[in-house]
Amino acid sequence: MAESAPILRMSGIGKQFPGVKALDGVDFRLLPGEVHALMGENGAGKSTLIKVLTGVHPVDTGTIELAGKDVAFAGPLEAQQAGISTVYQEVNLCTNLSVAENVFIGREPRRRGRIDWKRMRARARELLAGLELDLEVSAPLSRFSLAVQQMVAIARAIDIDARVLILDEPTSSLDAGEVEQLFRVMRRLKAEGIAILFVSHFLDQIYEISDRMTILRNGRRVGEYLTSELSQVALVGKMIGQELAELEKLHGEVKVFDRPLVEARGLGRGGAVEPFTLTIHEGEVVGLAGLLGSGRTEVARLLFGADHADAGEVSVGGSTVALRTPRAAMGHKIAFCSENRKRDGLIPDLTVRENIILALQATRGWARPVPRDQQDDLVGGYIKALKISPANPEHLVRNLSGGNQQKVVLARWLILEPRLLILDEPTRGIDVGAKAEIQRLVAQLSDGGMAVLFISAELEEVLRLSHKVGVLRDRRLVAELPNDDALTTEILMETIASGAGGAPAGHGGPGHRNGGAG
Amino acid sequence: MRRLLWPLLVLAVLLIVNVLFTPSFLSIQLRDGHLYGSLIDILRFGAPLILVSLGMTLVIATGGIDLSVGSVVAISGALACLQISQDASVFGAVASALALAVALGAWNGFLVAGVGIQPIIATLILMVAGRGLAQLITDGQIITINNPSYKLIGGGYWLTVPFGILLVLAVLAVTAFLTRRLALGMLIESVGGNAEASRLAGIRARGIIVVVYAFAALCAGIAGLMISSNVSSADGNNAGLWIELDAILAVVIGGTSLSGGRFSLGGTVLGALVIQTLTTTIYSVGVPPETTLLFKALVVTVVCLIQSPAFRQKAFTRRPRTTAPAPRAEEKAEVIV
Amino acid sequence: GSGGGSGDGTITMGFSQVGAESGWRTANTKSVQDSAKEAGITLKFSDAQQKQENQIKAIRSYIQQKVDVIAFSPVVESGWDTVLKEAKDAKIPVILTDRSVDSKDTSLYKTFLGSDFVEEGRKAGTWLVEEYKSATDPVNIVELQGTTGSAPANDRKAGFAEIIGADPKFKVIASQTGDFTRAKGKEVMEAFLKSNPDIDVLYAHNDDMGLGAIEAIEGAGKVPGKDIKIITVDAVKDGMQALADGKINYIVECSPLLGPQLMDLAKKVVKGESVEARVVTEETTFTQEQAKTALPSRKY
Amino acid sequence: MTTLVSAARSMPAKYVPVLVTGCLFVAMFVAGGIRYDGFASGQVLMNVFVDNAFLLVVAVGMTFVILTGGIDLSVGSVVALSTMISASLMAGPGWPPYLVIPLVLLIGSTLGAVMGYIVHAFDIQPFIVTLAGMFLARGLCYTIGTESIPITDPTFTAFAQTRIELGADLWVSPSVIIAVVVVLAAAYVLHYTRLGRSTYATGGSEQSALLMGLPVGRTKIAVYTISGFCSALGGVLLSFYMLSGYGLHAVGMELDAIAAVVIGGTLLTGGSGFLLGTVLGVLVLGLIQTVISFEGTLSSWWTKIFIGLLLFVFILLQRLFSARSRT
Ligand SMILES: Nc1ncnc2c1ncn2[C@@H]1O[C@H](COP(=O)(O)OP(=O)(O)OP(=O)(O)O)[C@@H](O)[C@H]1O
Ligand SMILES: Nc1ncnc2c1ncn2[C@@H]1O[C@H](COP(=O)(O)OP(=O)(O)OP(=O)(O)O)[C@@H](O)[C@H]1O
Ligand SMILES: [Mg+2]
Ligand SMILES: [Mg+2]
Repeated sequence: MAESAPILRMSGIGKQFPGVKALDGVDFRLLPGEVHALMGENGAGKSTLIKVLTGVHPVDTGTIELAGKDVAFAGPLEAQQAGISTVYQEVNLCTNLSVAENVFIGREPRRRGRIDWKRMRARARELLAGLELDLEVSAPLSRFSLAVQQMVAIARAIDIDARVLILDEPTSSLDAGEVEQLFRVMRRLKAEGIAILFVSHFLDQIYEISDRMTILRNGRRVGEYLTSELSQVALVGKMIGQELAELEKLHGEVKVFDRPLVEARGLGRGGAVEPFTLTIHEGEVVGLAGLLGSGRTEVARLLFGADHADAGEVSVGGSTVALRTPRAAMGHKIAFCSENRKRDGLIPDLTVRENIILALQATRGWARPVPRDQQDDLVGGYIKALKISPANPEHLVRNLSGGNQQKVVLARWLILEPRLLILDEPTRGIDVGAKAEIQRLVAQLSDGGMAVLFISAELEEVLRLSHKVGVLRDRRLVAELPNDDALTTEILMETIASGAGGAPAGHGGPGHRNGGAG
Repeated sequence: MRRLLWPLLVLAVLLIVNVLFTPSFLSIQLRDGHLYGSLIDILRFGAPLILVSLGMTLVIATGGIDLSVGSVVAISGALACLQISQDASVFGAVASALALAVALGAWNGFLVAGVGIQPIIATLILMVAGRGLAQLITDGQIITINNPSYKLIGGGYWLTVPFGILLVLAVLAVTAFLTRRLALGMLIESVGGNAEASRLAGIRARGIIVVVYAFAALCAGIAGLMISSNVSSADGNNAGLWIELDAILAVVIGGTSLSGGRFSLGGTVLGALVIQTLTTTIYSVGVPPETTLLFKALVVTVVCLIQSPAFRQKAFTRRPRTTAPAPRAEEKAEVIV
Repeated sequence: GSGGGSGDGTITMGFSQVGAESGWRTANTKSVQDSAKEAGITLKFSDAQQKQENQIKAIRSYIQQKVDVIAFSPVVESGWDTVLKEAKDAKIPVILTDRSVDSKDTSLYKTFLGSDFVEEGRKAGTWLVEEYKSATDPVNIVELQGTTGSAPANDRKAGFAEIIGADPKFKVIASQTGDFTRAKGKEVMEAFLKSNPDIDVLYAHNDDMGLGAIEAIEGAGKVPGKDIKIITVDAVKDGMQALADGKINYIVECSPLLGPQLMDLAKKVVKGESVEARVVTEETTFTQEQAKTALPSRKY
Repeated sequence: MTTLVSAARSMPAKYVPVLVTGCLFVAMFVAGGIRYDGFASGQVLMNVFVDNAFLLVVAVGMTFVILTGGIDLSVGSVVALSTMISASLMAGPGWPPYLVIPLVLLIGSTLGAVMGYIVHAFDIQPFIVTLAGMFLARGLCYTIGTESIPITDPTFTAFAQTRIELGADLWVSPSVIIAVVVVLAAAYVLHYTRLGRSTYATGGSEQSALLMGLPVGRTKIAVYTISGFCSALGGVLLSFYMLSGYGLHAVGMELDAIAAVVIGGTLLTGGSGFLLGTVLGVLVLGLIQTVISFEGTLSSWWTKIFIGLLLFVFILLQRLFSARSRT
């Protein structure tokens, strides 16, 4: 690839937050027509670099040049006007507005000064169809799952006529198909000469799409490399500053599960998920696979009492129980780590310590506080185990990097030592090192007798961890496959695509949308 | 506690202004075995406001607001005075007034947490109807009583210190214990910070909300007893009029956000003291009644500006800033597929 | 059946009260209600809660309900022309109580029955001038005003100032609003006592603020009525008691018992008889001795 | 090809609260008609408009502010200030109305813009900023004068006493027409302009709106300016209604306006609600007042208790019905 003049050049960028030096003399350049990956562990400073570039935070030191001119944006609006379109890490959309508006707000098509709603909806539908997404575009965005929201944010960003496109972990909850759609669009934009900055913790994705990468460690630049010239092992080594041990095989010996812990019989909720029957045994890890919006999250929420089931029943340890509230489920030692940490997980203004002990405290009630030294022990232990950084329990959670926030939410539930732990996309935005750590932890806990319901868009992860995989399609549990040596991601994909006896998915006509839903 | 620095500064400035006008302002004497002086007055008259603000702090921390505290002040004072005027025992009168206050607060909490009505409207109902209730109790008259032991609550002294101040200290201590020593505070902040996440973390938000509104009403009830005892009479219409506004202001000056989440009891006490000192300053400096409000506007503006980090930064540091030669990105005519 | 009472002989009156902000006002309301019952007049009562717009709405609704006569105590003097014209067009006579309106067109209402607040202020001033006739030292006065902007506060202040202004020895050294309440009266007086060491006279725009101030004065170790002379307005029972006890020195009466006079006027007006354009309530003043005799028969 | 998440076909779900409020309003009117003679007439309904035109205008401004998640406590005082400025300028120097009214509107908008600027630039809570604004405006009233000032300007009085006949023996005041125009204009702005949409977006999530590149600061300043303008216009309408300027006018009107907006189904946290709801909210408050005056025998305290009760029953039914129809 011919080196042309960089469209964007950042030099000597420094950014100090109270108590944390997030960026320290970072140089970065972006060439037109390339996909440039920004790599680094959780908290390395990737998002901060992006925010400093687009004027969300002012820079402390250093200069930014766009197309050869010095710039300093006062905010995303200015950056956008200068031709930088950004998808920030947490999905930052207005969920109270409709899908169409989220795509177009600020640039609505207008006719004689007034917003042309009809055209806006039509264009939104068209644009989303380009990503193979068929949504009711006038419905409020809050009705859709996080993955869909992520796609809408991407649709918005790529529709803005930009010279630079920044995507900060856009794929963290997308399944393989969606990722493929995104890559298709990225390749086309790249061909049009647009410079793309891409952040992801999925190394395979990086190697598939990126031309070049810049690696950050602890706020410093490690170096800039051509993707083709850096092996995965070398990359990881540069990111974490040491060699990563080979992922050992989890679940050594084959286990026999004969003690059912949680049994769902005909459990379902109209419009969300069709009645399903599922048994989870003690010590068993059950994976749930399915496409975006297939109903995995809904299954988890029903089992936790976060939503009311309107059909079926659940028994825990043999006796039928009513899971009317999360609190009731927690009474039966069921825990649920939700996929949307921003909406359903974090209390942003509380500290790391408080966020971690929150669920434990809730089970004890307000009158019996967890003694302070016990808190410090527990929290300190998990900060170390999950490598939460900065390793300060009194840090406000809102100031943590995305991946570290995810670890905090995880720690909250691990601390409870539940009998059934439901993990919905628990490794969202978590770096390779920590991901292995979490997987090991899950395996260890299940060996100790804890049951786990594991939901992930990453099929490899599901396969690595689970003893049994449930496959959902169109909000229906279509198959339950034992995870023996014969089960591969290919088989899984096939099941997802065709369903057990279902017709293969056609192209998204309106009829398809409601397929399966009651 | 750096957050409290700025309200403290404002308080100090107000006190200095007073000293300039009344040199003896800071002096505290022992007169008839009572502490006597302007500072004591500020604490004594500020006591009801501090109490109401403490309750309000917790309500606001859950993301709510309680407009009905003023009415509860009137109701509790009215009920207590009515019973005392009918020769009931002081203890019985106080107990029943506070019980009624708690019940009214629980009612508010029920409307908010149980029925799901927005707090401002839920408590507006009691704000309006409660005034009527208070006047119903007093039959629209001012009930005057003459009872030395009731007088103690708001107008009396104990060990040379005004009893009201001691009462405030006691309530403050209990509140601080419940919220900071026990886990109530964290759970409240969690509910106010992110209600859905709290629910999913297993917190019984409803119970907490009802408790918090009941507590706010209890504080208002005690404040009502204090106010009526201080003047030995119950005035259903005027007691506690607009105190909810002052209380909310005190909470906000104290650094608690109206959108819920983190709260600071110390800040609230400080905020209430700032407001009361301001009132006293207006009286003793001799601000004419027509300009009182202008003066208040000025002080409130200064307080909120000086508390704002953005303002301090803009006012005290000037950093040149280059802006982008921003070519306006045109809208795309075509939709890319 | 509410409206159109003139046919069957009973009179329906729509009465719009300002509010229930004080004991005085409540006594006023009660007097109107009781006398209406006695006089056999059907009373439609509404409380405006201190808001002129509510009064206008109420009057409009009385017109709608076709009452025989409308009476109301205006919250403010100005701004009644429109609605009064509507009443006139509907041929419903209007009686003002307690306060007048400043409309140029006097045909809009039949009569005005009420006290003269300026006169009350003057009466207070006159007593003070008489009391300190022989004094040569300056007389330091503090004033507790009513609610800022309210008519009684404005007028009682003006009338008082008019009389004492004639003699430079009278000095109002502090004047502040006490919102007509005891609690505020006490609070403000405490501050006055701290910042002004020698106060000779307190003039309070109503009894309640005076009663609050008395507590403050006692708390400061002074003797109300002796160390500091106190003048108030209203003459409610508690005030009269304090007057009789020697804690207040002089009270200017402002009688809320307008009911009987109002009903008489209403009957006349409905019959079409002519009435005086201005009817002043019978009011007096009380010294400490007079209070002792008047107290047992005091109704409110 | 991907499985798609469908939105259920319950599109009008967001309109349910407004619909329920409307139905309850009608029910209340019918109940009043059954209970009181002369209640079920068109003019009674028209009078609700006539008597609340100014509140309607003020509540429209408040709706904008609340939709962004803010609050404006200064509206009542700005209304009073507007009446005071109009009255004093026409009474004293004898300014003509066509100069006075634009000036008043300008002052109101400026006050609003300044408050909006402070809220935005210094990141201070709207409650405290607008509370200071409330003190300021009320204080300015008293500095102009503590007495009420009559308005005698012939144009003004003529306008105030004009009746617009609607036929069938119904009439409204010109203020009602102005209020309706304001409502329609505001509805247009909210629904069909970028300003309106960023108002909703800012209320939905200020941080997201900012990151989406919306002019959050400008929007916030704009809504407070609109609210200031509406309060000033409300003040002008109140001057028509009262024909006087007075520092104690419109005490507590901010609460009425907020209540109207919230009763109309707008969330105080911002981002959700409709102007039609606000209109209904104002009408409900007005109708409660009318019911009270028709009841006619309530003592002062029972009046308050009764208002509280009516409000309670209304809100409760509103909650119950909209909750039920949502599931
Ligand atoms: N607003 C803030 N205030 C204080 N510290 C912050 C703030 N934002 C980020 N940080 C800190 O800056 C560091 C870099 O964070 P950043 O979000 O850039 O990490 P990241 O590389 O994007 O990580 P991740 O992969 O987890 O998203 C972290 O230590 C974080 O705690
Ligand atoms: N009735 C409905 N109408 C529209 N959208 C709905 C409805 N019910 C659920 N949804 C949305 O679709 C999602 C259902 O998919 P769910 O999240 O359960 O699947 P998932 O397999 O976890 O998908 P994802 O990977 O997108 O999280 C819900 O989270 C919700 O946002
Ligand atoms: Mg990041
Ligand atoms: Mg999901």
